Amino acid sequence: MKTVPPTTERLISMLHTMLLIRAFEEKADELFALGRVHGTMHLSLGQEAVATGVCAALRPDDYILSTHRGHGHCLAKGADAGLMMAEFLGKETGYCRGRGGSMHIADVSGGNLGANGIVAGGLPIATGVGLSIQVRETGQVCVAFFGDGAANEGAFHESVNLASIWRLPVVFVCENNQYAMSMPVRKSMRIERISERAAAYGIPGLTVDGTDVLAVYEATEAAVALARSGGGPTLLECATYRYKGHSKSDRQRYRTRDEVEAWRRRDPIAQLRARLIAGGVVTDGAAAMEAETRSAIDDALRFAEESPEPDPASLLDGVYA
Amino acid sequence: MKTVPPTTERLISMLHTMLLIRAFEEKADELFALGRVHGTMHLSLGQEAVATGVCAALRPDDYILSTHRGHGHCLAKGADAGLMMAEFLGKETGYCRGRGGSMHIADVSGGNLGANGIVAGGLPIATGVGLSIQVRETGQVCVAFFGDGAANEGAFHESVNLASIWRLPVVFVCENNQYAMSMPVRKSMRIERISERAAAYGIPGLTVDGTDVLAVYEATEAAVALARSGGGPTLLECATYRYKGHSKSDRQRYRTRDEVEAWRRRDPIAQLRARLIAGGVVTDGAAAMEAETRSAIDDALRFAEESPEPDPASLLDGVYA
Amino acid sequence: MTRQISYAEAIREGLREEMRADDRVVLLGEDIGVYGGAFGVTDGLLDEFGDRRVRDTPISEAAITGCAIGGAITGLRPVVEIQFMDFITLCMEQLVLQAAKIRYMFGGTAAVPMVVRTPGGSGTGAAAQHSESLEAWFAHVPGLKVVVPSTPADAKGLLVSAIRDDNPVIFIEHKLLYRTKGPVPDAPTAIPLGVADVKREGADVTVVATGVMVPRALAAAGTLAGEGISAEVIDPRTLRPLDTETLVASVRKTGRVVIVYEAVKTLGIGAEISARVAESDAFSHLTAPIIRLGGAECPIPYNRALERAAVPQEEDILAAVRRVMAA
Amino acid sequence: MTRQISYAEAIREGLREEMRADDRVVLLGEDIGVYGGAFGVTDGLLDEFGDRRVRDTPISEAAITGCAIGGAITGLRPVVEIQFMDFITLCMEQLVLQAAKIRYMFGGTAAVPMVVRTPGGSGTGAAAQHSESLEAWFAHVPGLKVVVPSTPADAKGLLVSAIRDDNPVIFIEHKLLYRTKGPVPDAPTAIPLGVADVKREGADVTVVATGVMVPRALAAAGTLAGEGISAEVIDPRTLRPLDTETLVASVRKTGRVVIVYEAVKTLGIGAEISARVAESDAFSHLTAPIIRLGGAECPIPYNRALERAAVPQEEDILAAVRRVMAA
Ligand SMILES: Cc1ncc(C[n+]2csc(CCOP(=O)(O)OP(=O)(O)O)c2C)c(N)n1
Ligand SMILES: Cc1ncc(C[n+]2csc(CCOP(=O)(O)OP(=O)(O)O)c2C)c(N)n1
Ligand SMILES: [Mg+2]
Ligand SMILES: [Mg+2]
Repeated sequence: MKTVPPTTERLISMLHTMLLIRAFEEKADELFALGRVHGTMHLSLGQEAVATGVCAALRPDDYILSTHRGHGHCLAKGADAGLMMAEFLGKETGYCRGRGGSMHIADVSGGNLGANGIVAGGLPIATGVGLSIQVRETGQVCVAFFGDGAANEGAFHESVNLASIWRLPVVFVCENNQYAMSMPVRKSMRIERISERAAAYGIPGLTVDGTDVLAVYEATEAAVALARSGGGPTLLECATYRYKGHSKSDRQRYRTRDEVEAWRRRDPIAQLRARLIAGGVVTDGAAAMEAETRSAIDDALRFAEESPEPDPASLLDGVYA
Repeated sequence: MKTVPPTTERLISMLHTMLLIRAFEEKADELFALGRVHGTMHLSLGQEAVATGVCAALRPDDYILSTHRGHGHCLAKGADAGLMMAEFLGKETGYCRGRGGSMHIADVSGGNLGANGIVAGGLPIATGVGLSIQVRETGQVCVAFFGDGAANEGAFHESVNLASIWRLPVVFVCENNQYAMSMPVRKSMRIERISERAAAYGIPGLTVDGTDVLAVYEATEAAVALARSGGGPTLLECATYRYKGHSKSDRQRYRTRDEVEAWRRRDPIAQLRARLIAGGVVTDGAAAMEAETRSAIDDALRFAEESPEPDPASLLDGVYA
Repeated sequence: MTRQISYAEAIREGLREEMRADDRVVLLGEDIGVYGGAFGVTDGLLDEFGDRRVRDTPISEAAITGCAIGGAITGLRPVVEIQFMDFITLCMEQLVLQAAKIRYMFGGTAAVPMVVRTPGGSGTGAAAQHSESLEAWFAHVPGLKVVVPSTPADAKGLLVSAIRDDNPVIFIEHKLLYRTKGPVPDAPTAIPLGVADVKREGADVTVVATGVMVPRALAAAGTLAGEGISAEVIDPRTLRPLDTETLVASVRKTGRVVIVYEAVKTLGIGAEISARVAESDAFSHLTAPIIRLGGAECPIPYNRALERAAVPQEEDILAAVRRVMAA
Repeated sequence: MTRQISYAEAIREGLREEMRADDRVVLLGEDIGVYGGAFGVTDGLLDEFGDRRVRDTPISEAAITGCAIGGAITGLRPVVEIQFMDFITLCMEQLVLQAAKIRYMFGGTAAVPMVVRTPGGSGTGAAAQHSESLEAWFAHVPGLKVVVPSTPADAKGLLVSAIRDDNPVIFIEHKLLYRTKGPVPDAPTAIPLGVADVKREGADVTVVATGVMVPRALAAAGTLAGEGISAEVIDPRTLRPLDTETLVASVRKTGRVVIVYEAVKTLGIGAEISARVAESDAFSHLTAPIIRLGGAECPIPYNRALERAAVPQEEDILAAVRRVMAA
């Protein structure tokens, strides 16, 4: 597949996106620790390069289907951090009027057709988005994010096969962060790489270093070009890692500190930052950019905090169109 | 995989089994045409070599999970034709007391855990039979039959993966008869052979000529040996063809007479018969054997016809244990 | 002007007219193309609309359902055929956790205009895995609409409304009704969802029936008339939303009610109708207990006589009505 | 002798005792091993019984369910954990078309002794796809048994009976009850399935409540006693089979009934209970309409206040009882 190296502007904006995701999730983590969040949440800290590299290769009018670990996808697709934070805190001003929360944030007008509380639940839906693009002939593309654990759901199999036989413009992006909750990927399937499953559907499959945002971007760029040109779906596996527990109740008995440390040494943000510093593209070590993203998240939180709660009288709003 | 050539006795018994299946289903077809059968049925005429070759490689205490097209599997596993015919006609003396009918014939004590009205519905169950064998350490094996269309169900994916990671003693036998009702296999998946899907689970997969009962027998023999020795599952694809329509309502618009004729020229029974005649094993062209199987089916029908209908007062029998 | 056409033809007409009028309408399903559908409902639509809009799918019910959802939230109006209602058990996650909830979870920012057509019911000797009547499951789910037509005219008129509706609609057809004929208007006529239909007026007892039980209830009402019992037969037609007011008004008038449905009696739609009557002001007008006639508490057996015994028949309706009249 | 232990501990004890007593009992589920289960229920069982009997599975709910079925018909007694009840929507085909029907379809020649444990309900901020209350679906299915325990003692005693039962049992736990404590006998005590429990005796009104609504109903009953209203609180505990006689007997005595459940009101278990009362001889003893308090007709929202408003709370029960007393 042909690949186009990203421009310097793109590299800078990708660093910015990754910093913004990290700032958002560190704040979310902090709010949770303070007991200010109802329910649970799933953080993608450590996986920023996947959401960022993939979405950087998309057009604004392209679609994504996200997962329960979707904050990064949402921000990378261009969502407003304030509306996200408001949803995270269940406010009326949030993307879903506080009805969805962390696990269901959707920015439909921005092309994010929603996080999903159901593992692999977005994959069948992605085939329909692809069908719609194909029938309406709009030249858009749909990216379906899912995890390594999702690759063992029947929905994965049925969806990739359907997209393959109809050559739907869908890119299946597997974020292999090595675990499905406590289940190590090596115990949940007897293959080396999840991308090997592409052969079962007669579509291209490849695995890239999901901590290297450029590798993710270039692989996505090629897969998107193929999909847009009518070449059908690609299964793109991004090898990555989640720094935090699966969710808040996780004692992480299933992995070692050393393993976590080893992956942290390959931090996606540090990698791109180093590269840009080496290339003389950023001078202050992107300190200004990092400060800017943190204050953007502070503003987002302020907006969310000052926003009203939904009116209980509106409980039944939006059940039906 | 090592293979053991079948003995002459086994070859003769396989011919007998195939003739018995054909006689049973031709009689079933005839009864249906006469309007003597309630509901629908699915005939495996043309596919006799798969059921026969596979079951010939099994021990009496091994298990099979059958499909909606299961008459052949049932007879090949050693079921009584009379009890089958009685079930086919909904009689109290049938294998399922007339509650199941053609689509649900089960001979549990004989190791046939049932035909299944749900495409791929038996595959998840097969993993549990494998688990039970593994936990109880009985050295049995479970064969799960399914069709080409079933290979696109999520249940196929989840089940083969589960059997693979736990190395369950299950042999997945795909009867690729080229169509799922009206859907040609080449349109329902973008791969040459369904057995290619084995690689997605890290298990052996192979495709054999499903009209050659010896090829089926030897491949199954090897897969069963692997499963019994703790080597886990195999995906065995048998290329075959159904001579009749999918079910009774089928106008067969999706295929040509020529195609049907071409496959009929490779008739599995004719192939084995020719081989045995050439080898001087059978002299009269197996005419006596054929006559014997036909009269066995006549006896089975007589038994069924003379059997009583279930008593409507027994409607609720067997809902709960 | 009306003509006599079959229930299956009426559904096909509804599909054809909506597809001609709106190219966002696409069909998805197993064997709906060349084969024309397991019950022939979509026969000829592939020829007229082509394989871009009439899609034969692999046997992947969950993906087909999700495919309709994805199409619906991005500009299509998909109509899915699930070959037998039993197989909808494979679509529950996509239908109930996704289709039914997306609009609400997303704060009203998306709509899911799709229809799932599927044939339910017993009586064809298809046995336990091809004879389900699961409409009550869907009527329990906010976000879904559930339609159960009993005549060709209702089938066409309600299908047209279902396709034009911006919400996911489960449209439940009946195998035994496909060949039944009835008058259907020539001109396209949409019948609104959520409105019950009084199929026969009466004064002494209200018989609420759905699906294939409607013709059985009407036949029974005819017989009862001969006995001087005037039965009012009402078909809710839509189970969610359920037109409670029409049902309650009838009970207020008659003081007696018999609810007839094919699904398993326990927690079938009759349970909800009974409960709504019992909590309504019609309660004080009741002169007899509320009687439900539902399917037996067992899977559908294969044997013809057992199969018949498993669901209400005309004679059961007659007996039940005579019982409430005697109370 | 009894001790105070939590609902989660009681379930774990039941599992442990049955696994020690019968090596055919095996556990299957996602993250039930090292992780100890999403709610910690199976914590420690992997250490005691090893990974041959305590199986962490991939995320493949349909296969896990079928795996239990296959094990059950060939000599095991599997207990499956479905991490959240919502995900059981992925198991419907295996549970309803296979597990529930196999014995009947096979003419009684097979048995399917298995249990599916799963936590239902809202109140934890888990939103629409992790807060379902779908017990009514299963209570509609012949061949299944459905258990909904509300106390630690019931949870343990009913689980033990469910594991020993030769039929597929859906065992519905509640997230909000896991940490609640209550007295549980030291000695293994099985509580028979299909028997309702009068949690509090009363004379004026019958309050039928299930799951997490039982403690809310008992709290309300306490408050009502102060107002001179004597409420009898009954927990059916098993929804299929449903102990109709105990419920009807109470209504015969009180003449008033309020049914409280968390699931969506329409076609929730309250519909069936109401209908059974209305068709019983207790009908003639009713002095007020039958009142149901169920969940709102919407998916469970994330926001805390909305989530609370979506299901019955103690104050709603108080209001409903006062209403029927006034009728
Ligand atoms: C159908 C379904 N099964 C189980 C769960 C519970 N659950 C939520 S996330 C998760 C792990 C998913 O693993 P993976 O797909 O690798 O995504 P990750 O969490 O690693 O990002 C599980 C088991 C669920 N939400 N949906
Ligand atoms: C889940 C499910 N979907 C659809 C059907 C209807 N149906 C019965 S058999 C069949 C075709 C199955 O094709 P295949 O698996 O190749 O088996 P074959 O009929 O060719 O033997 C279909 C669509 C069904 N019984 N179950
Ligand atoms: Mg993962
Ligand atoms: Mg086939």
